[in-house]
Amino acid sequence: MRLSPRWQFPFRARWATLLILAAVIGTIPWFFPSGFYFRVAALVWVTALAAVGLQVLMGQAGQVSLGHAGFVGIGAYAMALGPKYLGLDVLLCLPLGAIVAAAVAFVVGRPILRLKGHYLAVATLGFGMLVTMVLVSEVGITGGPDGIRVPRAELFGWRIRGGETFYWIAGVALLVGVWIALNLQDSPSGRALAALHDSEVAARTVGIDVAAHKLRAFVIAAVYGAVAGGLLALMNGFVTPDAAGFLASIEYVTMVVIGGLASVPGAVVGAALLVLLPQTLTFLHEYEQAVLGVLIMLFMIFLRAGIVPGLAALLRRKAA
Amino acid sequence: MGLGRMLRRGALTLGALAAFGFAFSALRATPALAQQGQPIRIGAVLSVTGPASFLGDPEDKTLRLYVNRINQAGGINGRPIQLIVYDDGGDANRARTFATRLVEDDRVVAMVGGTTTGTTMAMRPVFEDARIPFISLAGGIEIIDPVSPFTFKTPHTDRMACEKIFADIRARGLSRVALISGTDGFGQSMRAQCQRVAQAAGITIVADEQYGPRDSDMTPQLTRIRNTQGVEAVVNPGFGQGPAIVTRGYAQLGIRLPLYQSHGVASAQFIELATAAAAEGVRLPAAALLVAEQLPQNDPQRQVLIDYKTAFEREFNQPVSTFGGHAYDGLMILADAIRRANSTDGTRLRDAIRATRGFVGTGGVVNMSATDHMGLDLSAFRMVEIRGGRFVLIGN
Amino acid sequence: MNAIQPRGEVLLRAEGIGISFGGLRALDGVGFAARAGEVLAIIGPNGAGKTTLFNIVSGLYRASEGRIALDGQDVTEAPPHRLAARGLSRTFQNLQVFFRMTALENVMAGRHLQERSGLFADLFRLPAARRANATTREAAMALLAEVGLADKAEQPAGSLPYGALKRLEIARALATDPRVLMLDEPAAGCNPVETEEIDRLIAQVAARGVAVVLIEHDMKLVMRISRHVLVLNQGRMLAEGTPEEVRGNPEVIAAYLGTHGAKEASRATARGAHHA
Amino acid sequence: MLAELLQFLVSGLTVGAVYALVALGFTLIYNASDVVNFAQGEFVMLGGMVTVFAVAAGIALPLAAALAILVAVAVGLLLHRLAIEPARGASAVTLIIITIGASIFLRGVAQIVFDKRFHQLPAFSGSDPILLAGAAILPQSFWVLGGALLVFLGLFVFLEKTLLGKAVLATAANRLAARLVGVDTSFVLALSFGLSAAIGAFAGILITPITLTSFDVGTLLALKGFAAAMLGGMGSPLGAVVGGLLLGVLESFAAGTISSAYKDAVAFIVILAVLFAMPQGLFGRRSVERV
Repeated sequence: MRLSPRWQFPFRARWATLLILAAVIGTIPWFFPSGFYFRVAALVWVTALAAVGLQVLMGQAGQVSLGHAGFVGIGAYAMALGPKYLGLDVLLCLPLGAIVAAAVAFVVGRPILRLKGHYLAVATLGFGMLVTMVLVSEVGITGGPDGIRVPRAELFGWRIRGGETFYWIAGVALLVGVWIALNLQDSPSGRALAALHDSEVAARTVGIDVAAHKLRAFVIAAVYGAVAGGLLALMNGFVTPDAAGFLASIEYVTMVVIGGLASVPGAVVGAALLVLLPQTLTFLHEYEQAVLGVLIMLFMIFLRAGIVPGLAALLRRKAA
Repeated sequence: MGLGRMLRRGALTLGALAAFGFAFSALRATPALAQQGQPIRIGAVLSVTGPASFLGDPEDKTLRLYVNRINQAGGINGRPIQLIVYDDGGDANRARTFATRLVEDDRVVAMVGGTTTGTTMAMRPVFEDARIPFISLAGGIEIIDPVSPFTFKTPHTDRMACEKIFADIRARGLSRVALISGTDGFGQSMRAQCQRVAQAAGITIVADEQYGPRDSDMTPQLTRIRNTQGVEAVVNPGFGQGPAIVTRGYAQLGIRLPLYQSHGVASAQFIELATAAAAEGVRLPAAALLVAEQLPQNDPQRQVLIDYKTAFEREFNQPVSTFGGHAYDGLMILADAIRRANSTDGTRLRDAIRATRGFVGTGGVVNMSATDHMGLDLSAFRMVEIRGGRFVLIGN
Repeated sequence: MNAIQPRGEVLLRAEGIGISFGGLRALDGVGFAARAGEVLAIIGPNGAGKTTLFNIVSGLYRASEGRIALDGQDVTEAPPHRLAARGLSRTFQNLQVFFRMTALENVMAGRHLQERSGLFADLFRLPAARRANATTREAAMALLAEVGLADKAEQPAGSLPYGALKRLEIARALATDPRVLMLDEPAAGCNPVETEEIDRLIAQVAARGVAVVLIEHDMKLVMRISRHVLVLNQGRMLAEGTPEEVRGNPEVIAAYLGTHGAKEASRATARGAHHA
Repeated sequence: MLAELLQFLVSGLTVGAVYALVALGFTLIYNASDVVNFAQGEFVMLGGMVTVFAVAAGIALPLAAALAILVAVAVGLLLHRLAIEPARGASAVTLIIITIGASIFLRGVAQIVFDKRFHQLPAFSGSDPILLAGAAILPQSFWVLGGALLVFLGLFVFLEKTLLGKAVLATAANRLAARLVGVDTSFVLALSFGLSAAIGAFAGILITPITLTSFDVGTLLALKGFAAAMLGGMGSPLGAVVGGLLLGVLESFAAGTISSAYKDAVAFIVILAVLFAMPQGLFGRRSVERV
């Protein structure tokens, strides 16, 4: 197996990334011809937030998850169920969903993370399916496959609605999420994750509690997923079990890998690509799926390490 | 750690995000034109692919076919229709995005679509906020009950299907029913409605089994039902290939109790998939489309149904389903309303749709009002039985 | 080596270690004691069980018999990261470098136990995390300098030559501030100049009071720096003693000559003799 | 009671045989390349759909089936040649995403070339159930079970008794070593793609008379086959077979005795329990970490 070097973020490059991301979030609305673009862009930021969480788990800690959408679903349904059954304010349910997801990840992660590679993949897949199954089958509580309404949020009497508002909320959330993921990458905990990613044996012999650190990464990823799911639910005013489904999980994995497993901004680029492609390919009508499949294959064949590290390598070669 | 390296990294990230920006500008491809005699833009978000493609595909085909026909006949009030169809793949989140696109970017005057109850409910707030009429093609009763000002639907509700089936079971002097439902939206929604109306209809539900929409064998569930004491009839809420496999399994196990399917299988294709032998004697409530030729000559729906059926089958060389019929009804109700309102203003169009009276569609005769955004009653449902590989209308 | 030099306290003691793999007796009744400030060499032909012994002592495998004490406390069941926290560190025969990281980051990862910043501080880049980064970087640079890799600090580990990786692993092991350092063939595949450097490095570390346990095939190196030698053959202890005692042991010579290690052994003995 | 259990067992074994065949396809490709081929389910789809359309075009069933297998093999080989081979040397996860892309692509093409409707095939030898100790069994179930058995035996003979098969096994055991002793590992990989496609298509043909088919049947089968392969132990052909059958039987018994809504959950919980006890699956190679 060929190893790609870890995408490092020394101090200045880290801030450069954040600055560029902030600049993009801050300026592209000037070019939006209609409110729809706010919606799509907000969707990109929210999806990217979930993908960044998965990057922490898969890219930094090297642990596969085919059940990431399960946590997105937990976060999303918290927004619907909290107000309905606990009478909570919907905004309060955003942190609540994150806490529930973290707790679930903590409990589930302990046994699951003892597995490795494909076995871990199938275990996380099973977890995701369990979440979906509960959401689908408990019709009386969750509304079943047809989904459930999420109340609109109010902040000091101001109703949070409209594509533009959510664009800014999602954009800021993503910025904070990327900032945290970059912080982690360049920190003692992040180095421990990178270490166990490369060699668990060596990591253990330098004193890294591998099981505990994997669990931390799993919980962090779950919180990212749940917050993204909560925002998504708030944006849509509605949730269905699709949000937690297997296909959604596969999509998150594809985003992270296509953008570049080793790179935090890669997850953002991957998410942008997979959210925007279906929107740009609509003119192809029935050929859309086939073209999407071909594009995914081409990206992976020509930029094996992912878009961001792959282009970085190309630039480096040009420069040299 | 040189400055050069940092700049390279920066340039790279910038490049990636610029590509992202380009993708955005590519979205602007649809120009917003506003000229004399301009086309009337009608949107549709359908589940053409994905788990509900069984419903979405004929809806898509029907809309395209009839928009062409209307345009060839000179359009509505001299203006052609421009149909914009997006495929949500059955995903509510994607449907919501496309709905926003129709409203904000394509500036449609109305929407006919929403294949499943889930996608419909996810899209409804978009059209309500924009005050644009939205005619859904999904069955769930919550779409129109309670009524939202701009949301309509053409299919019968699943509650009506349950009531129709239960009435037929009672008419046979039976009352103890086993449910076997798909875990898809259609199956779960109808299962819940059946449970809700059972008591009022004098029905006791004694078994409640489920199967995944993609499952390939339902004999374990059916074995369980067979072994449940006192079951007198079996009802199968579901759509797609699931009910066909249930019907086959039913025959395989030699269960002799009456089997009821739902309106979710109302297509000749169901008989083909379930095989005529296994489907013999199966009853289901369905729109009259399935038995068009058997309707009496004086039935108001007869001509409409035969015309639609002939047109669809000639064009696509596959049997009609009532789902395509829902799309036909939605499009025609809308066209009629635009004609009457002579306007594409959302509120006036909504009022015109609400004023629909005596519209003869494939689903029945539609009489809308401010409190009824569907306009169908139980008489629009016909009870049919499969005999000798054909749907046969049985006396109501 | 001065025979009358007072001996250091026993830091690591293994007694009666035994393990089987699928019916094959890989180790049987093996024991040793590593003392502060001394180098203990474990030698033996290929397949003698040296690396297995290392894996058991460092907690990667669980022995079926025997006891291990670190600093007088029983650690037989302790997992590797606990052992590391108690001051035991090791390197690997087949490199276990963190290949995706730079050389510097490899050593920084080795400072894990010395870093005092919580997950929360790490996520939000609180002052504690920033301080930890700075001190770790400083300490890691010093260690890289010590093994002669300061100029390679920013290079990805994957691009370093074999000899450099060997030294990088030693630097990483040292980063944990070990009291017992276990080196599995540190000089394998290294050229004479590099071997010399490693030789010097080991002596330096031992001089600080660290107990060094060494598996090595290079007899010249073994004879030169070890205070005590343990010879394993087919999972059993064949001989034990000072380098001189072991070298003269006829059983050892027979074992070496009689097995795959024959060539190496004769070469080593010849070289050793020449050196002495 | 006995009749009931027998009914569940046969139902489970029939479905399980298909999972086993899909899992076997996974195993072959995995052994040759470490790639989990998520397009494996699409081979099953191709087998069923091509046969259906060929039969509808008036071709006799055996010929149509042969044609379907040929088409699937061609697609499998093309997939290897055009998508896997150009990315040789890329990491396993990159290759897996390529197969996910391939699966989306194949489904997208299938819905254009064929259509989006469900299709059926007549059962090979009638659909009158055979009564066995009170259980009603479809004759097609015997076709599926017999066909699966045939594949397992054929594969066993191929792997154990032929030189080519031994090359495949050698590649699975140690790719580098196999290359050193002169095995053309790239050819072995192409072979395993072709063989997997053939097995998948064969499964698709056998099962279509029972389960029906459509352009998107592959996704769920791939998922179940993957779970079955993991349960049995990735890389072990015997494990794939046992894992598949076990998964099918588990689902069937769970649906018949515990809860039909949560039957997949029950199956997954059992898989998880097995993996916690045996992290390499039932027949996976138990490796001691070598350091």
